[in-house]
Amino acid sequence: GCGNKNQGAATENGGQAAGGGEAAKSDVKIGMVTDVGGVNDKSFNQSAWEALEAVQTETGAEVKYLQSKSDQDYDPNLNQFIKGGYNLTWGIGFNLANAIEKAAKENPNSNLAIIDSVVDAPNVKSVTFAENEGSFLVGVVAGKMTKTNKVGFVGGQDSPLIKRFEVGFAAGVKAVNPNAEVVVNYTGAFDKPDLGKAAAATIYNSGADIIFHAAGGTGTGVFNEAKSRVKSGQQVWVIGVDKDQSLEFGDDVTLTSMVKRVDEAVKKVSKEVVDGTFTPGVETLSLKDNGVGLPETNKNVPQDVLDTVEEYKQKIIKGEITVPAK
Amino acid sequence: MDLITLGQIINTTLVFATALIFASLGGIFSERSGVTNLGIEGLMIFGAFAAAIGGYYAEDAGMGGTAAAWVGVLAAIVFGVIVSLIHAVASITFKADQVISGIVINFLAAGSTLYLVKLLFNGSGESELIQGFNKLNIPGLTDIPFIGSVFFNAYPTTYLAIILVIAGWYVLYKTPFGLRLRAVGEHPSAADTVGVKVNRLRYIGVMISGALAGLGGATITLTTTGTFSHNTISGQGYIAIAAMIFGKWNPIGAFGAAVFFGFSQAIRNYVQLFAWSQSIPQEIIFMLPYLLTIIVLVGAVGRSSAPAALGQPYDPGKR
Amino acid sequence: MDAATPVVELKQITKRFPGIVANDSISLKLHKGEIHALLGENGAGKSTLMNILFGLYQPEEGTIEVDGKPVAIDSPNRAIELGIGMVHQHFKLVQPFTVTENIVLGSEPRKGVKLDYKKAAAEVKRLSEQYGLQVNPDAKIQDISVGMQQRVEIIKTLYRGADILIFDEPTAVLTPQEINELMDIMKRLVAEGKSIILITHKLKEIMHISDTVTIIRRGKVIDTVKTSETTPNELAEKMVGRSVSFKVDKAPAKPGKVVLDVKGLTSKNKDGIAALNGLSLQVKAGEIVGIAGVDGNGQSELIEALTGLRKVDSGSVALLGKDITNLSPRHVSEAGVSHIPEDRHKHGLVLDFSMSENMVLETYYKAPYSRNGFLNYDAINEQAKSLIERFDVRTPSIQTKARSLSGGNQQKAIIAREIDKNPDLLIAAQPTRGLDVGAIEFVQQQLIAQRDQGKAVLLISFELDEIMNVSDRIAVIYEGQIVGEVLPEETNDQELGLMMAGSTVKKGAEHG
Amino acid sequence: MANFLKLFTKDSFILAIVAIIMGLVLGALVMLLGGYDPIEAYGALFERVYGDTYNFGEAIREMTPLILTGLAFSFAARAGLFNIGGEGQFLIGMTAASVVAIQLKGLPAFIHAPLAVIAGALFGGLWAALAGYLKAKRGVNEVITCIMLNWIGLYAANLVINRFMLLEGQNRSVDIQPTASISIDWLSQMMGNARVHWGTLIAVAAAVFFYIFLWKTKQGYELRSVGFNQDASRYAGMNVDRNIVKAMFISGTFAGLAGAFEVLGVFHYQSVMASSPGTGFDGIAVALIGMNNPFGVLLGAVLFGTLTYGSAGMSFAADVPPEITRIVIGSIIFFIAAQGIVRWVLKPFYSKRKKEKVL
Ligand SMILES: Nc1ncnc2c1ncn2[C@@H]1O[C@H](COP(=O)(O)OP(=O)(O)OP(=O)(O)O)[C@@H](O)[C@H]1O
Ligand SMILES: Nc1ncnc2c1ncn2[C@@H]1O[C@H](COP(=O)(O)OP(=O)(O)OP(=O)(O)O)[C@@H](O)[C@H]1O
Ligand SMILES: [Mg+2]
Ligand SMILES: [Mg+2]
Repeated sequence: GCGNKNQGAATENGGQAAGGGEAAKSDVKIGMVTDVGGVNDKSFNQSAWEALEAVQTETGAEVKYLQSKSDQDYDPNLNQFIKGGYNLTWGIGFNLANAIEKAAKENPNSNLAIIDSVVDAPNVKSVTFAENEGSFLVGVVAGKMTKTNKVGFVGGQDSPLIKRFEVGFAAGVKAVNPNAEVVVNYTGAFDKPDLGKAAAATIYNSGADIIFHAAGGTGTGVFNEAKSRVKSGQQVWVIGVDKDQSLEFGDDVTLTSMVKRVDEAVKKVSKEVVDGTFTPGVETLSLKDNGVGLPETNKNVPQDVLDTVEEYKQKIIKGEITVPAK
Repeated sequence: MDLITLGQIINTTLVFATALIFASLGGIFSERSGVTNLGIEGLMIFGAFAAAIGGYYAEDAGMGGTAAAWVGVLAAIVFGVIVSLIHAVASITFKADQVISGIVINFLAAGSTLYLVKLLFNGSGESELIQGFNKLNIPGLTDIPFIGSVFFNAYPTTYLAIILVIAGWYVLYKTPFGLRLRAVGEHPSAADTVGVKVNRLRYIGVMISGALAGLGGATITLTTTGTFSHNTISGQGYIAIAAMIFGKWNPIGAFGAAVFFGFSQAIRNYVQLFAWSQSIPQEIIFMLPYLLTIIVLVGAVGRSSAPAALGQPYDPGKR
Repeated sequence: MDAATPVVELKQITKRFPGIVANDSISLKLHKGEIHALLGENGAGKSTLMNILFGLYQPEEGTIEVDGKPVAIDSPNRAIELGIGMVHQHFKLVQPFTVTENIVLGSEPRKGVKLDYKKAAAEVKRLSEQYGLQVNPDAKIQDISVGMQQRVEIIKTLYRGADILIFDEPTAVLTPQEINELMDIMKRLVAEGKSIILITHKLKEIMHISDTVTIIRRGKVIDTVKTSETTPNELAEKMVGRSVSFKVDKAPAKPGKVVLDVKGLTSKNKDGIAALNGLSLQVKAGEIVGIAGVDGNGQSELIEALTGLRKVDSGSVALLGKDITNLSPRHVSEAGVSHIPEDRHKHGLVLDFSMSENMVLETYYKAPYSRNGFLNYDAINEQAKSLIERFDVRTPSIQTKARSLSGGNQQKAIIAREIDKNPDLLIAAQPTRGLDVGAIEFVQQQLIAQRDQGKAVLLISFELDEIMNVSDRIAVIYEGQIVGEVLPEETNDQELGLMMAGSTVKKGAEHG
Repeated sequence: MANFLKLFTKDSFILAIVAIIMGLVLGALVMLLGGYDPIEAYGALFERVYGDTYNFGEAIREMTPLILTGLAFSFAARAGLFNIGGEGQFLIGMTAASVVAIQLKGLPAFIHAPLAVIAGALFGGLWAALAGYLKAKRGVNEVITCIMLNWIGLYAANLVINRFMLLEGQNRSVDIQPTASISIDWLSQMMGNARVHWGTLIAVAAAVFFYIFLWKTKQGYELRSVGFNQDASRYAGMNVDRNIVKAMFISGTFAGLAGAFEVLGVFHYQSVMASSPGTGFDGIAVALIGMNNPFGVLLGAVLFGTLTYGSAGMSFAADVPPEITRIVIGSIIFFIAAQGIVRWVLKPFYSKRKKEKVL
């Protein structure tokens, strides 16, 4: 269908809450600066933006985003919101940490928030996730369900954040299947599906049947490789990341996903601003807070495996198991 | 490295190389006619875009996955040809600097495809996922040990690419059209004085390059990403140009070079399967394909032989 | 059509280029079986007129009739249809293609969609035998001699069924042997009923082969005469507008000390074949030594080795007793060697530089043109002005790009630059190629003047006349060696020709 | 200067202006087709760039590397070389500057900062010279080597950061020593914390250097000569190979500076990058707009910088996708390159005015 330009950057006539409904009017303005991924990255930028749109529908707050074309854009983009009198400005992704820190110092009276990184400033809310814990759980699924005793991990850029996914996943696999082998492949990029595809092909070729990816858009290539193999009769799976990726890539290849509730976090903090209860500081969302974990429905995972997952989940929450993070 | 792994690497290689094969073959047709084409990247972007859109609307209209993918291929070819005409008009008719007008294509591609995607998909910077192609087994052939799994379990585009390389070589070197095209790229006024229409052939060369580069872009959408976004094509066009030069403007050579690039990419992934690779910095492994290329180039003897009139607009009156 | 109707008649052709009337109401008749020579100074408009006849340019005024019927020749294709073929001054051959491919290009025999190469090669062979034009159909153009390339050009026109052949300065790049062969070929062509228009600057050739001569000066026809009723002197006078002396005036040489001393020079080509094969040669102060030889016997390699452009494998080059073997071109130049290169466009000038920049191409880095690393444009312009004046280089201004000058003037500029360096040794390679008699006279006088000032001059030329007239001593080069030395007054074309073909070896007295 | 003015003939200047107008008009048409208001959009674009000091400062920050990568491309082009490797040279220059700025400690600012700048220039130059060397000595086409070196440069930069200078738990290097900063703090404060730095001045100086070097020095004469005709240059005694390497080196120096300034003046640290930032490629566009003339490059960078920096304002205030500016830039380059088209458009005007003069 052909376009309605207003969907891209939400509405600018703040009063009219999109989506109709009996939303309360609010004159709060919330801005969001994406990293280079943009709001259609099928990953955290998208989750965050969808959350903000939901906030708009529910509260009538005006929301808007600016996509960064490069690292240099973070500063002016944040400033566009700050100087425009926005009540809260989100920086989505750890890449924005330094820009948020700089902006926070220069504008002590503005509220800022960041996902996936900790910025130490009195006017910044930092939201991070215990990705290692969630990844542990999908590792349990993989360890239980692999038929070849070999599973794979495809990472984007090799960074401490992505390492948390890898390490947690490997720990989960080993916990339930000590004999299973985990092969790891970093593609070096979050936006190169072709590299993801080649990495997946190599891993599947080496005998693995399940791949967990934490590679953003690069993961699209992983799904595509799996799909083409499934079509030609091979039984392989992909474990998605950030969102329930079965919704996008279908149930024939998506085993489950390591969901990171960026949307919940964004919603929660944004609403705090609308309600006037915003408190700066660091918040780490873990299994306990339902900040990470499996999606609600998992068609492809048998109940007994889900039960094991639940078992481990409780152990982690109780602190009986500490999931490594690096 | 055992035989099976080698076979698998070759298989992966071919998947990787397919788009490069198309695009570098396209480059050859343009440059053999004497028109530099740095717009390959942009033409690939347009092709990838058209394939995503074409495939999407075909699926929307109820076509099955593969049929819709072929619609995407067709759309990419048509789009590639249309866009290549911008380059042709500027550089052939208006005698603009060919390098510049190629780069213009890249700029227009980067801007307008994303702009259109946003218009068509409600502001989203990425098109909707489509089915694309699946790997094809050729009954009988696929069962041949080793060879079968290496060469006869591939995407239709890969088969098409190999066919086109052979066809391209045949056309260039065995047909009157090829002779004329190459003559126009080497010595346009010689061609002109024997009644060969220089500019018309150059138009054809550029349009073929548009079609093939578009096809290369479509390959990536239809076999790798399933969608189009700003980074669906990111540098493959330039690699294809490198492959063309590396292959000395010859279809077979460019095919070899494209496969080489694909191979070094495959190696880069393959290496990571081994535990010892953990002790090598990742970045070194990432560099591998590019380093290998330079090393091979330096080792390769002989200067590369570009068409003699490459880059020069044809002006019959010039002394 | 009666016999008196010309096969081609040009009527009142006028063609203008920005700032110049290249053809000013030119009329010309070509009869069947005739060789019609076109004569004129550089830039007189000969090529322009022929390009019009061949459909490359459109005239502003005038008409063309072929076999008595007016025709509009709007493209080479049309010209070819009308049976007109042209052998251009600069060959229109695709270097990496084979002889056959070049010949059939544009009208290829086919088998289905395929080019029928076998049939094409057979046709080439047939034509080459019919007209006695020896070529190897499968050789690549880049691998064959210039003379051979020209035969390919001729076969190209014959293949297209041309009855009217235009030759634009066909002999400028040929060796004497090749010229003789070409003359025979032309005679044969005329005997077969073809008609020929021949452009050449060489009056000897015109006298030898043409039936009629049309003389053009500054775009206008001066006269059309029967060859049998004129003399070279008359022709030259009509062409230049003054009398030209053909005997090069020069006093006997007074050779002094040895300036250039080459001993046992050996240098291999890429493919390992010795291009120079133990070549030895001396040139003394105050003499002009001419190198005679068939193209491809090491002339170019010798020049390159002398000027530092090529590394030699063994042997030595000494200048005034100082060893300059394998020095860089810059150092050779600084040691006192000047070089007028064979190819003025490719090697002699930077065509996109202004004339003034070109005049200091080898001296820009020296004072006063350059001080502390900075160019001194005042000094450069000064120098350019003075050279242009002294050597009568016709250019609109010193800021004009070299590209826009005529060949003759480009050559004069190079000669000016090289002579002004005041070298001990002046190497002149084909210095008069493509120039008109007036310009040739000028260039040759300059060489002699250098000699008279006590410089050593090494002249490499395929023009036997030039070698005979200008040199004080002639060295014959054959297969990378000097195979003999003779004095011009003691030899003749026949003897030289034999030596150049390598059949007789006659050593000069002063040589070992 | 007379010479330089001649480089900018009145005719080519008019053509460039008309090309720019035509590009903007074409962009407006595309906006209309998409249902946007071009007047509002362009208004927002220029408002963003020239509306307040902060954004103006940031726009200048955006233009600075473009000037330098534009000069890099142009310089090589003047010597007949196609330096498509600005991207890699930019990154290597950046990395070298980072190493010096981070690892050397205890130096006074007036030594440390210049040292870091020089390191950036030097390594950018060497990276490019590598391509030049391979061309001169081995005949390897510089286009391929440059493309490959872009990728290698990216990973080499990441390698250095990851191995030696990583900020624990982050995807970037530790901060540079304050002594290596080239930010202009007082001006930055005056401009609402816009990241202005001395590199801008150096970039302008580089354009002047470019002009003087190429047209006023003997080495520049050699480079131009080699650029036009290698054979004749060799015959005239110039060392062609050395000039190729030299031209690439100087060209890379410009790109290296651009990278160095990003670290020393803008970010004060270096990120680990997943893909190269594109400044080198944008520089090619800038060079083309500027017709490979150093002062044209300055103007080209201003135009390019204005359009790209302003595009965010356009999408913010008028909801126009920022990609439109790429279309505009592409069209401007197109019209500048295909002057025939512009002339053709202008023909009615020209022939009316100049009818007698032309004929
Ligand atoms: N394409 C062109 N554009 C502008 N001027 C031209 C062009 N071609 C030729 N001229 C000019 O027209 C005049 C005639 O040139 P032409 O080539 O016909 O001379 P020519 O008699 O063949 O000389 P030569 O003996 O040197 O070959 C010269 O002044 C030349 O500079
Ligand atoms: N071995 C050589 N072979 C060829 N050319 C050479 C050689 N050495 C120097 N040249 C050339 O000679 C010229 C003068 O070189 P020289 O080093 O003496 O002066 P220069 O101009 O000051 O050089 P630079 O600026 O590099 O110091 C330069 O154009 C150089 O390219
Ligand atoms: Mg002529
Ligand atoms: Mg020096």
